[in-house]
Amino acid sequence: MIKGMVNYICCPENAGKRKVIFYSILVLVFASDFIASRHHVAFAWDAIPGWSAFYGFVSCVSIIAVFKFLGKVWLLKKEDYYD
Amino acid sequence: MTDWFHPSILFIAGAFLIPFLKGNVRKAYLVLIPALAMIAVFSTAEGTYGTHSFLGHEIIFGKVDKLSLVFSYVFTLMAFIGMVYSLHVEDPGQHMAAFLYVGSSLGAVFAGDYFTLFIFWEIMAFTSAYLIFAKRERRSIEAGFRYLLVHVFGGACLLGGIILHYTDTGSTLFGPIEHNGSMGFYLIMIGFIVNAAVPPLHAWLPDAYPESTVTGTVFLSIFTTKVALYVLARAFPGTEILVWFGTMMALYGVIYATMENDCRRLLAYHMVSQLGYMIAGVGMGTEIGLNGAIAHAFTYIIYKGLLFMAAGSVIYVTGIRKLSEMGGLYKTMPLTFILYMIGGFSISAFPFFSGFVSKSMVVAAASHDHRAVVTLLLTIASSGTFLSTTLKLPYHMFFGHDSGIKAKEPPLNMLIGMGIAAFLCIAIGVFPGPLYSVLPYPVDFEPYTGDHITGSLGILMFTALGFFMLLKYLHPKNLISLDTDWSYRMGSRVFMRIAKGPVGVYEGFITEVSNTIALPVIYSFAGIGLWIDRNIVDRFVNGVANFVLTISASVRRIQTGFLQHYALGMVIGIMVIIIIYSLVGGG
Amino acid sequence: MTFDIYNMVLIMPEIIVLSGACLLILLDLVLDQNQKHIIAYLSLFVILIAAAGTWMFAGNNSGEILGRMFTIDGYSTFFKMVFYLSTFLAVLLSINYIKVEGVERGEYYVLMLFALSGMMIMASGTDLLSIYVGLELMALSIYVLTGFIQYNGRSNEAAMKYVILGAFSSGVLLYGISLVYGITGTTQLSDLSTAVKNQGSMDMALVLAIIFLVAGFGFKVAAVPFHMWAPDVYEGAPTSITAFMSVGPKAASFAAILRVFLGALGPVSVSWVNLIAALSIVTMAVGSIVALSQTNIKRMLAYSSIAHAGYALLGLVAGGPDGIAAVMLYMLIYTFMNMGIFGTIILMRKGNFRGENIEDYTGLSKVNKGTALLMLIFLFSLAGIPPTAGFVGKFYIFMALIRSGYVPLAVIAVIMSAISAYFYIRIVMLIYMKEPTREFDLARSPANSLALAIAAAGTILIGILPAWFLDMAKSAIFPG
Amino acid sequence: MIEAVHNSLGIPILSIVTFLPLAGAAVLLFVRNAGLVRWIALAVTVADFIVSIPILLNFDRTTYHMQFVEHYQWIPSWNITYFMGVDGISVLFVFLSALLGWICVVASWKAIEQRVKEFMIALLVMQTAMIGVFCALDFFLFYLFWEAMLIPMYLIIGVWGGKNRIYAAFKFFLYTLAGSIFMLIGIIVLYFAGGETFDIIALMHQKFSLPVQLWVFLAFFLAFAIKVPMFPFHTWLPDAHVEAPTAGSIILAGILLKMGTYGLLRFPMALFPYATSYYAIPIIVLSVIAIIYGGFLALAQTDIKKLIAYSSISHMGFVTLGLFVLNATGIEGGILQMLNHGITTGALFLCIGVIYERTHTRELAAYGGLAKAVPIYTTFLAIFVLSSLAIPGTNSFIGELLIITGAFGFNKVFAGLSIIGAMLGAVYLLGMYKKIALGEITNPHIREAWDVDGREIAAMAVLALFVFWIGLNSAPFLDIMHVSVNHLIEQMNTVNGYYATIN
Repeated sequence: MIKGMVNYICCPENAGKRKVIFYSILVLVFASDFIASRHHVAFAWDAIPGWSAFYGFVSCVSIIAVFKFLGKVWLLKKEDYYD
Repeated sequence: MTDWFHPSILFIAGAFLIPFLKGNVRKAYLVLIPALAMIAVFSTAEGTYGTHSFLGHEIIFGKVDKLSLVFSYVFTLMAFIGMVYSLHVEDPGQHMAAFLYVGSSLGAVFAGDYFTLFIFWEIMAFTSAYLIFAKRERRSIEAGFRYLLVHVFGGACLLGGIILHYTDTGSTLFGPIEHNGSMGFYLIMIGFIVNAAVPPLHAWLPDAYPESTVTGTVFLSIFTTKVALYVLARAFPGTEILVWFGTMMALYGVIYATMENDCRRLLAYHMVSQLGYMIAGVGMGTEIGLNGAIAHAFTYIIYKGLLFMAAGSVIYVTGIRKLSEMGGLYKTMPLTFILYMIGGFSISAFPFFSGFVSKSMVVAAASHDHRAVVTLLLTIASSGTFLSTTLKLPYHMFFGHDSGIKAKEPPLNMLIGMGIAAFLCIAIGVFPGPLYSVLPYPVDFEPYTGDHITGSLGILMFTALGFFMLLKYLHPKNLISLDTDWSYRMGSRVFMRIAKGPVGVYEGFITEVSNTIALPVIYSFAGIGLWIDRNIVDRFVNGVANFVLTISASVRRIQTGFLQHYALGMVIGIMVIIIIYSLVGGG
Repeated sequence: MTFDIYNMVLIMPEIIVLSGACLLILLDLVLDQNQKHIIAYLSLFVILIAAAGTWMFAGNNSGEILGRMFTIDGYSTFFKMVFYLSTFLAVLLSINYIKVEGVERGEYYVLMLFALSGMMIMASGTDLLSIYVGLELMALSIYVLTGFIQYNGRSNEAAMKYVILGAFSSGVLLYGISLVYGITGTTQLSDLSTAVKNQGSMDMALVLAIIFLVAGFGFKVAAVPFHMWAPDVYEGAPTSITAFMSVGPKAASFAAILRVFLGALGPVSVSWVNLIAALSIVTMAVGSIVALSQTNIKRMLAYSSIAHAGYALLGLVAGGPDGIAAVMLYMLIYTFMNMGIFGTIILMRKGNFRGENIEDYTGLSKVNKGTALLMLIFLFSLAGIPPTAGFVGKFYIFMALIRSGYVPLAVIAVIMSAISAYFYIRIVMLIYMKEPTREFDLARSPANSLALAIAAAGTILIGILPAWFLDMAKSAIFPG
Repeated sequence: MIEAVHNSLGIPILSIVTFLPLAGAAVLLFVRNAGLVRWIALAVTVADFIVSIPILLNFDRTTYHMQFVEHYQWIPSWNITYFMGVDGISVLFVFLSALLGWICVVASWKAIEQRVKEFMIALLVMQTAMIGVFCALDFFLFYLFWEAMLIPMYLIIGVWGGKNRIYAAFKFFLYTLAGSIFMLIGIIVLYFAGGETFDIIALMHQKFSLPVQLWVFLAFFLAFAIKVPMFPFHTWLPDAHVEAPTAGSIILAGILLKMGTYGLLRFPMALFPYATSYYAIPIIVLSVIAIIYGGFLALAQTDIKKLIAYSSISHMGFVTLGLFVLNATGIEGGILQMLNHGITTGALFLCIGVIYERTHTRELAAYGGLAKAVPIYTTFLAIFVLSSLAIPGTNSFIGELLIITGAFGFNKVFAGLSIIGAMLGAVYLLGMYKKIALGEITNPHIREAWDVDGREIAAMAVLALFVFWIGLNSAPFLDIMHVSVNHLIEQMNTVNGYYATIN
């Protein structure tokens, strides 16, 4: 039964549905951040609605950028490097 | 030891029974012992037990307080799960090593003085090394050997530190060390953070753990580093530098993790990253910080175990460890997939998963003391965690391009082991109360507030957005990443090359000295020493001997065999004597 | 001077030996060639009788008799025992050996007895002249014995050298004696000591006399620089005689030296002790060092005996009761171990194989465990490694030295003994650690085995339980 | 003049344990069959071991006085007596010698094919001399045993050794002799300085004048330092070790080296406390040099035996370091470490000998993958290697810990340096183990090597037992020496106080 479920969710045909669901979740989260009660604010940006969404996106992109860069210029090597 | 029973005894003594048991009896035994241990620790009251006097010092086997109890709970728990997961393994050696490893970790956790701690500390190092050797492949033996050397080094530092500390303070009791900038302070800290895998001393971890056996890795991922965290929390709470170590680790780990191709190496780097949170929490030293660190350790052990188990079972089934060669497994291994994802959501702190209730505590701790930078960096790290563990790895493992590998679900015991862990992940995530209640300090922290949830969801979901947008850049390549283990790996390599011959020593030394450490230097020293032995000490002694012999040969020639010479000799002798006497006046 | 029959009884041992010798000459005329060994056994018998006699009078001190030229005291008794022992062993070793050498003639043993009597007179003499007579009697017979293998060039050459140099040294000695007489008007030792006491120490003539005495006696004990005859003579002489002269005459000369220097010249010891010290150092040094490069074992042992003479001289330097007793004990021990080692060398001499090269012993232990073990014992004893007698001897010498405060001398001595250890254990190495290169065919004979047994027993026994011998020596010292 | 010394057993047990092997050797003289010789030798040594156990059991830990004393006249006119007795320090080594005795026989069971009889005789004579050295309380007696050891050891190395054996034998003999002759002079000087007695106990209560102290100390030190061997007198050791047969190496490492340190402790330190503190610093410097130097050299070795030999130099450096920091912790650590090194290194040489019988090579390069071929053997090897690098739970850990602690009490710098030595130990020992035991089998000999047989297992198991026993519960062993060590220290302090007053 789990198997069936997983397959249902993951099979390529439902790619479209998945997209829809995904984006709607994004919107939902973004929106809810406006109404969520800030019961305490440690830093200025905590007050900005949607800050987390923005910051999350930025950090994701920046991480990818950083590791791509480092990997290219320095860190990534063929796997027989040590022997 | 009247009113408590040291769980280590169960494991350490129990280990030696294993080789004599076979089949199902052994299986039953393997899960029975951890179960008993769990009962033992859960029924233990706080206090100090098992005090002995040894070499005039007091040694304490059982320093039981909230801090040590939390760790003992989760250790025994995971020992149980791990044992279930590895029931199918037929190699008694591994089980013994695992038992000894668990036992010594518990011993270290309950140790009330430095000597006891050190002893268990070293046993851990060697038993865990065995789990790596147990793979019995050249790679794993090399890696295990590097692992061992690093830990022996750490142990030596620790011992030196302990002795210095003892000579400074006259006490071997294990407790917070006041930072008086003494040598002992730093040596002990180095000894600890080697095991806590703090960069640049962390490389042994991603180097060695992936080389262990599927089941071995699970155990390895649990104990060594967490014991290190425990001792840090005990000895160095509120040490500012740890905050920055921790934060750096958190980022360092994720960046490498995102780069990785070997799935277990990827998870190993995540250990570094997650440990970063905890160490940062310990470094802050505030009640919430320590609580957070420990809570995170608790949840972390479980979900990291789960992740390793899941990834391990994939490797176990397919025999493949590289993401670049996997893909499309969700069809054949849906259960494993689900279980992995539970672990993944936990580690990336989705609400209602265990990671959420602990990680947010650490971040909150940071914001409580208004550490803006730390907070931001840790947030980036958590986004990276989600990116690599929960998105990248499963995507390429279970989806991505279908590699068409014929796979099936792993054996039942593995699934059960993972199931228990997964259940706990969710349970703790939904009902954090019990966890909070066992923490050392009272908790006035409520994870499930609106802004927490929306905040973390925002981070996570938009990370996901970024991931899917940049997906085409994230195809795993069949590459490995350099890390600080490079230095000693190359070092040993250079050492091997130099060992070829004296000539090799020289030019190898000249060419490679820049990028090598200790060994070649030592080796050339040794050569010098040998030279001194042979050419100075020996040559001196032999020289004296030869000198005497040459004298002998030359004096011998006086014996001409001619009578008159002899007579002459006698006469001269008498003459000389007379002359001398007449000079010194007979006195 | 009154003639007293009791004195005749006292000197009975000497008389027995001499008359025994004379009788044996006559007996030799009636015996035919294949019965010569009878003379050997008879001479052994004579020695035993004399020993019994000496033993009878042991302990009672005659004082100076026969015109104060002669005395029977514990000291002489002890040394006579050493002489009996060495002669006895030498005869045992000779019986088979001279047969092998093909010189089995009666007078051989007779001459040994004469030499013995000469030594006895030296030990008992209390007058420079009586000592000199004894010394010449001993020396002359040994000259003959050295050249006893008349067809052998080396033997004759050795005898020649020995005779001429010996004559020369006797001349020196005699000259010294006459100087002494000229200065003090006496040659009687106790008078002499009183005389030199009044003389005061530093009179150049007296010093000159002492130097000549030292040279004369030094020759007999082969002290450097009067040692040069020793290697050639030791090598040339029949091995049994080499063995004999390396212990008996040496002991006799030391007996005389101690009496003369510590007894008579004791009061003026300042004038000679440094000289003896210097001599002993060079003697030890030359002996130990030159021995290193020898290839012929008899030559090597010659140098080794030179070195041992050096150690014994140290006892003379130390002086005092301990010094005397140390030398006495040393001579006894040296007799055992040196006789032993020569006994094993004689075993090698068979047919026309000489077996005098050190290399000839290579791998002996593979073939003859027993003989190898004996050599091991004797060599380590000569090197002075406990638990053998050689160690006890050296130990006592060092004790005496340090008691009289000559620590630096003792240090030099131990260094030399360490050097000398090398060439002894080198032979052990050849015997035990190399593969044999040739067949071993040892000239075993009951007599020889008996001699070796006695020597080994003595070497081990004194090494482990020296107390009895030590007390003998201590109780036997003359009032010096 | 002898303080109240007692013998809790009626029988002269020390003489028995000392001379039983000698009697055995005498018996062997008349045995022809090699196999029989082996069994007799084994029986004798085991019997000796068994006899030595009651000594340990009946030892009274509450007193520093000599025990099981035997005291007879020997050479009255030199005031020399046959004086045997053990205190908390020497009793351990009597036991150790008796233990290693039969292990040596086992080790040479197959290794010695030719001249078995002579070998066993030499071995037994050796054991008598060694035990005698530890029991002797009269200097003459002591020196007798001390020097008598040279003869059998010279033969053991020179006759049954490797291809360069003769050079090694000479080197061993002459080095050791050169040292001990000066000690002989020192002994005699003491005899006169201390009122004409060789009685060690009596001499310990003498107060010697400064020049005597300083000079005689040097004489003794030279003798013992060569035996230990301390840098720079150590070069005879590698040669001797490499060339000697297994049993020889075990004796050398297990007991002979201990005699050096035992001598240092029993004579110079107890007799000349002033000179001891006077020379302490230079000696400690030498020790630290030895620790690090030996470690470095061990790293450079490609021959397993040489490697262990150099490691012994390093470990003995620890011992001398512990002794000369002159505090109870250090000295007790030093003594315990002597015992440990005897057991562990003896065991390591046993292991090497065992595998050498199979593979006929000692080159590290020729090894690899033993763990696959001979698992039991490899397990034992692992145990002893770990013990040798002082892993907690093994005997050496306690010893080195005490030593380093004592050293820190004395001077941080030296202590720190010695820790470096300990780390070096980890590198070369683990490296050796890795090369030998792990990896792939390269050498055909190893593939067809048979695992350890019963006798060898027995020997190794006993040693392993002690490794863990001392490692996990060293209290009994420390208790034995405790009182004696304290007595030694207060003796030193009182005497030093005395000199402080007169200076």
